[in-house]
Amino acid sequence: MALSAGAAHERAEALSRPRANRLGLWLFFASETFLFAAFISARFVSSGTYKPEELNQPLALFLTVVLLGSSISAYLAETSIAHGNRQGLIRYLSITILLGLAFLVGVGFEFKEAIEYFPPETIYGSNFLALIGLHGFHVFTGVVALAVVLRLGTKGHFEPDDYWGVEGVVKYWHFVDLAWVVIFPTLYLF
Amino acid sequence: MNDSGGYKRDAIRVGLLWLALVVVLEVVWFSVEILPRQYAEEARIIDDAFNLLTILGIPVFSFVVAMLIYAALRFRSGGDASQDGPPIKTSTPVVVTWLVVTTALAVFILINPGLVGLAELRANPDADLVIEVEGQRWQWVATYPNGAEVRDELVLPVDTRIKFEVTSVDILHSFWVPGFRTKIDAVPGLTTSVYATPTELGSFAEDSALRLQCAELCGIGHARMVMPVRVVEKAEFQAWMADQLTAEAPAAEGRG
Amino acid sequence: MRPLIRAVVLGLVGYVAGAWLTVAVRGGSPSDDVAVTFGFILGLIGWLMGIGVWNAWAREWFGLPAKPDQATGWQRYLTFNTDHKVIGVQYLVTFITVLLLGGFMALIMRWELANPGQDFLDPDTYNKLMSMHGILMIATAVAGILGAFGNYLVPLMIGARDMAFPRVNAMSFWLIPPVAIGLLSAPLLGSFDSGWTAYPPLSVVNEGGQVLFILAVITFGLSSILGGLNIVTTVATMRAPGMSWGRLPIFVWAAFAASVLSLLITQFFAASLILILLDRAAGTTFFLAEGGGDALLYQHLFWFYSHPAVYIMVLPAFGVMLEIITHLARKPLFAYKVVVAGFWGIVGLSVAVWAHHMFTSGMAESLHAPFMALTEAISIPTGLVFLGALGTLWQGRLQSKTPLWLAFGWLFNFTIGGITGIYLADVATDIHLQDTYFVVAHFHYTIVGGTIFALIAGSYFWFPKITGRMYHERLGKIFAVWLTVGFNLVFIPLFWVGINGMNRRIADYPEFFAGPNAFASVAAYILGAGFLLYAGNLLWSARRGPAADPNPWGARTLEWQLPSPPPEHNFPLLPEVVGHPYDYGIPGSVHVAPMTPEGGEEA
Amino acid sequence: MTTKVDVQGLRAKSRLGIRVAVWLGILTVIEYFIAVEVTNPLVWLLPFVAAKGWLIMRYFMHVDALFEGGH
Repeated sequence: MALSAGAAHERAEALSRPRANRLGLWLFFASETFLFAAFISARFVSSGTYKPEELNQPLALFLTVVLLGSSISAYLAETSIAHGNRQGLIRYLSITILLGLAFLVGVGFEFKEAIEYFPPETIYGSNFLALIGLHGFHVFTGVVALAVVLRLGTKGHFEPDDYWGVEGVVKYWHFVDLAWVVIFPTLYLF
Repeated sequence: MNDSGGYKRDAIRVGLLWLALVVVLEVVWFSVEILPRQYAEEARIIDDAFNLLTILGIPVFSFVVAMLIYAALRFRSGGDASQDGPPIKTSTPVVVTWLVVTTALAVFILINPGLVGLAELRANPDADLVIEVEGQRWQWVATYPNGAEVRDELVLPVDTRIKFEVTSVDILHSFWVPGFRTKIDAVPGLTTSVYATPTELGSFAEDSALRLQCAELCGIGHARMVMPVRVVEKAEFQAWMADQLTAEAPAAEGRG
Repeated sequence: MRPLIRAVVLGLVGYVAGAWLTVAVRGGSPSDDVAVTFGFILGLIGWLMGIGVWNAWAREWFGLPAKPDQATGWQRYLTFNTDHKVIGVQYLVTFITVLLLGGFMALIMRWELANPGQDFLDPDTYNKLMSMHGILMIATAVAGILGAFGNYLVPLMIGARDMAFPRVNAMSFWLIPPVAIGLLSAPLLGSFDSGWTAYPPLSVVNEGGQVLFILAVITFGLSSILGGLNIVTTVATMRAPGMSWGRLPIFVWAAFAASVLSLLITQFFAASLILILLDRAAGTTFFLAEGGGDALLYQHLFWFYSHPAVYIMVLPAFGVMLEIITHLARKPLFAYKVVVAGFWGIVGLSVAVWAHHMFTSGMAESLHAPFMALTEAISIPTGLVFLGALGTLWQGRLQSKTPLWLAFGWLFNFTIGGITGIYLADVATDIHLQDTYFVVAHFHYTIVGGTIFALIAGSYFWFPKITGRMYHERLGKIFAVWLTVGFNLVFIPLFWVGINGMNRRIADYPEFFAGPNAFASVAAYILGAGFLLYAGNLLWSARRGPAADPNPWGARTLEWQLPSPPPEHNFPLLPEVVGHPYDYGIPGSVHVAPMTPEGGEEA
Repeated sequence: MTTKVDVQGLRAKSRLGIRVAVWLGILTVIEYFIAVEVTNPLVWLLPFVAAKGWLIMRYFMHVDALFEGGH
């Protein structure tokens, strides 16, 4: 080993940095999965596969499509900056944020409706509202993070070989979508 | 001391130490009475399990203690920190033996007292007497088959298989009579059950193990959420139960 | 000092703003559950931003350059410092303080329990004090070793310059003071009296201090998750060249395994407490029978975290103790790979044993036998740890030092803790023993006798590395004996009272139990007094002790090859690992290639 | 400041992403109709959840990059 401290360490760290970032983020997702798992299992433990008649399944399908659409635009944003297309990054991030907001508005509407049909004083209502709320909170934080990254992007941050900020936030957004993939049938289809 | 002769000598000595400890502790265990008096058939099942686990636990405990005593006395280095011990990295026979013994022990206790005890406790779902017990902050209310509601003393007939149907009106409580060794939580919205077959006469006044004690933290009155228990002859019990009904009637009117 | 003052001010401003806004929007009182919740959340954000998250981190989110804190000397410890060694010391000092505080509460409880009848604590105050003692000690056991030694040692032992995410690391420490403030200020809102387990419905209907408990513990969980995430990533990606998985020091394995567990399951504790918070503040009915809720649901969610949490506490303790035993017995760690397999066996089984806490809860009887079997099975991997410890001591050249004396005490205690655990895994005996002092004695043997002993032993063993000075050996040994004997004198009688019918969490008990309780109380005061010796020795030695050799134990692992205390960024040169860390007695074996700067040119 | 845009790579990757999204949409619609038509759909829905989850993790979240070094 004839490398001096600074050089060798920095080289080693530069190599391991993206790996560390990715692993750290995935571990965070693993942890979050357990949080969702706790809420989802609470729903099945308390209510079995009970499904009330009043569920607004078409609205939920619409929300699913909106979130799915936002996932593809998030994907396109990341792909754009990876290939050097800043305009694409900005355009698709903006679309993602708009779709995210649309989803939140839809969830807000659903929340208002749900409180009437299955109020929190019933066990199904408790589970339904808590799970929707938990997921909605994640969507909200995702929108905030996307907005931060969008602003940085418009100010000229991120390059094709250095866009961890975009990658991280977009992964988080996909994770929120992934959570919905499970929550959608858990709440609306069973 | 590094040669195999030293190894064998150490092994024999620690083995003898172990044996001595086991003998002493088992003798002590069999000669002292640690468990409270048994007032019910269920207590016998649970105490048998307790005894068996202790009898098996003593050799395990003694092995660790023998190793520690021996190591402290025998392997202490007089030399400085640069003097190393023999480089024994592992030993397959030792590891395998250890695994086999610990697994065998785990399987053994799972079967007996584990599953055997469980089967004995659940052997008989029938009961000669059903008493409903309701926990509330901070007292117990027992309802007897004749409708008598009792709060000040739980009177039970001897040699009768009794089923307690337990519930709670507010928060969690737990039904526990140490002399019977039986315990079940009182859960709001749920009726849980537990059986006891009293085998000996006695009362709280004589032995504090005969008390219905709340065992689940329930706030200010938790420690004193106690109902005295009295085990009486069957005939006496019938008379007492009938008395409760007549005693209660005027009191209920007065309250209403 | 300035960042700390800023943090306190912003924290208070955040709290008041949150509570006030809530009242402005929905009415109600500023001390009701909803207002306290939003106050706490904004206060927490204010605190974090004030202490340094804004300067060192959040500025980057807005395209501004970060301004990390430049404090040096002792003031580093009061700032958002990202050096893992600083964070390790912050954790160590914080949690030893919390340990002493929790211990002091235990002494007050033992005073009340010395005689039957009510002496000076009314039952309500007693329950609240007991709950506070419980949660403070649980926090110490969960985060003490992992926070202090996990942070301090893991990067050193694997040859890294810092943790993978230094700022996340600093944040996971600075989440701890709000936890302590939240818990200790709960008495302002009536405190919490439902134990550290916070079983509903009691925890839904009791006083408002319970909300602070919930928020503080969720914050603590966040800290644990971030800490665990950091350790896992660091070990996975930042090992020095040659530091293969098969050459990891055993403490690194232990911290890694515990961190994986903590990272995943802590969310269940957070979830169960969030549901209680919703029941209290949002009118849901998860645990209230009136709306169809189920109190047992909480117990399932809670124990799914809280039983494995025991292993989050004790796995790092295994690591600390095996390090100490191996270095001070001067022999290779016996059956290293088997011990590591034991760790993972524990991790795997630990998530499948939770319902043994619920044999008397009224849950479905069909669950009893499987959970009994799985719980008893976990004794097998745990036994492998004992195999490693005893096998290493066997024929060693034991260096008679304080940490090793404590290791002996630890092995003794943990054996008792383990064997008495079997009685609680067995359904028949557990029906009688559940919720009695037998349980209290058992878990003190595992958590104090297991984890806290390791925290204390580790604080002696790595004391020369952390401070550069040596503690007083004879006083250390006196304390080791004092602690071990005192501890056993307190808790052995409690097994007896538990078996004979004294239930736990009570301020008063039948006359029958007076003798052993008086004995335990006197012993508790003797034990408590011993900690003066401990604190005195370490505090005095940290300032006035003789300068320590960089490697006073002649140990082989990486941290001992550096000066004491290690310089910033730890390694002047990238270390190269060429052999196993524990090959004592093997001629010519080396763990790390010599780290001399010969030939090391500035590139 | 401006870097060269890799138009071809971008187009190929974008097309892949859109194809995946279309598949996700199709799966969602089928899933929905099964749920509406079948009385106890639990078992039927699980494969859809798994398939959608896998598509998102594989193509959107690049889970395999976790096991490679570098970018």
